[in-house]
Amino acid sequence: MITVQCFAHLREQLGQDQITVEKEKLTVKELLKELTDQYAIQTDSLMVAVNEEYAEPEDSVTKGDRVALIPPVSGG
Amino acid sequence: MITVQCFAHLREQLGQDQITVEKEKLTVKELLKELTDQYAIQTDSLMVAVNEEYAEPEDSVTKGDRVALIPPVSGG
Amino acid sequence: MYEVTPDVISIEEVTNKVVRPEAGAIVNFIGTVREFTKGKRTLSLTYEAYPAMAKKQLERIGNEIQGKWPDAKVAIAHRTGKLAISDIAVVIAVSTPHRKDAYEANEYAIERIKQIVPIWKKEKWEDGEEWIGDQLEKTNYPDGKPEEVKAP
Amino acid sequence: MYEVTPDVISIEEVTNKVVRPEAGAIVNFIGTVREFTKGKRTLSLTYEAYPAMAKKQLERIGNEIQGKWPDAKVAIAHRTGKLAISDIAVVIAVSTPHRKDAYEANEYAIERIKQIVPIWKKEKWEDGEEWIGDQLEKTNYPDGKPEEVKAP
Repeated sequence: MITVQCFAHLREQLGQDQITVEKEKLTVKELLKELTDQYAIQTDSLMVAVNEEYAEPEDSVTKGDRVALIPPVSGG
Repeated sequence: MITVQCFAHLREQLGQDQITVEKEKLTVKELLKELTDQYAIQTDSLMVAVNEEYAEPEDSVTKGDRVALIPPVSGG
Repeated sequence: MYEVTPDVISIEEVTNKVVRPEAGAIVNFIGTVREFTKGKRTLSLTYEAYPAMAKKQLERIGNEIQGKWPDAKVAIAHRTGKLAISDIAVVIAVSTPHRKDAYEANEYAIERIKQIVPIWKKEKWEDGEEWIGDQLEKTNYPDGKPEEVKAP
Repeated sequence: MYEVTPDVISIEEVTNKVVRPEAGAIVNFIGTVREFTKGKRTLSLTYEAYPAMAKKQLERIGNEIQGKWPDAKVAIAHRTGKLAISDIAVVIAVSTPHRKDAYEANEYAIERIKQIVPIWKKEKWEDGEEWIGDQLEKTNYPDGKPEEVKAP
């Protein structure tokens, strides 16, 4: 199982600050597809962070990684 | 008599923080000439302030004005 | 040198981190909560962060600056939680031997913060509240998600 | 808003003068005493001012900024007397609704201070001391007067 942290509007929309995918290993791209199917969220403008770094679509995500969905940021 | 304030290297060179010219009224240009003659100071790079504003060579200086010699500044 | 904190930020404290004998110039950027944006009145802002990653991304910005302005020293603090009008959201301090670099590096830091640091703000107005959606502060998410999102 | 003072300058105090609901950005410039300039070690600096005129010229700079950046609010404090390494000589705070203007107006202020404000610094090194002679910090007066001066 992979746990994915959610923030800001996504957290509010989902009503929870983390969601899960029943996989051991997959690519970022596959992860986003899974999340879209499972949680009906729109992922086009989301970045994925793996272990606190931005990840590319072909990067792999493994159980135990710290994974998060990063909406467009608005700090500063 | 017109009193002229001096600062920085000029003050140290003259050994005093003000000097005087025995005139009632003259132009800035004439004032500088007087000071050169009387105090052996070199005035080429000096500005003259009259009542705390930079003055032009043809501006007039009258007894009672607050007059100062302003070397190139180096604050900041 | 890099902090994401729910506590009030002290300008002096962040600035003191970059004071050093080699520096003659320090430039601070202080982001405060503005009351009016395009005529609309803001009541308060709430900043939410992904703290561990936000700190890491601030460090990355520091490293980028070190690469571009090797003589610069940088400290950044970003606040989270609910802020009132004029409260300080972010302080960036950059010291350099000469001032030009301090201005440039500082401006670079705030631009990059708005691009890559995972912190989000929710604006509260008299008639509602919204998460602000992009780093250029141009897009709102009226229904909680980016406008430009299409079904995948 | 404009101060020439022998007392220690508080960054917070100068900054607080420009905090206001319309502002989202504050940029500070803080000039500190640098230890090394072109390899030469400075022990201390002494700033001398013509205080009444210096204050007036700082106000003039504020007015110039108001003309160029109408939304800017400016506060400036410049210290006088003897300063040690890393002591603060000058603090300029500029607040604006948007940050670009704050950086620009702030940089304009320090440039103008170095041009028109009657404040002079004397640098003390291990092997002597000199009044610094022009606003670009390029000319010393080795014998107490500008090099370029000719007999009138």
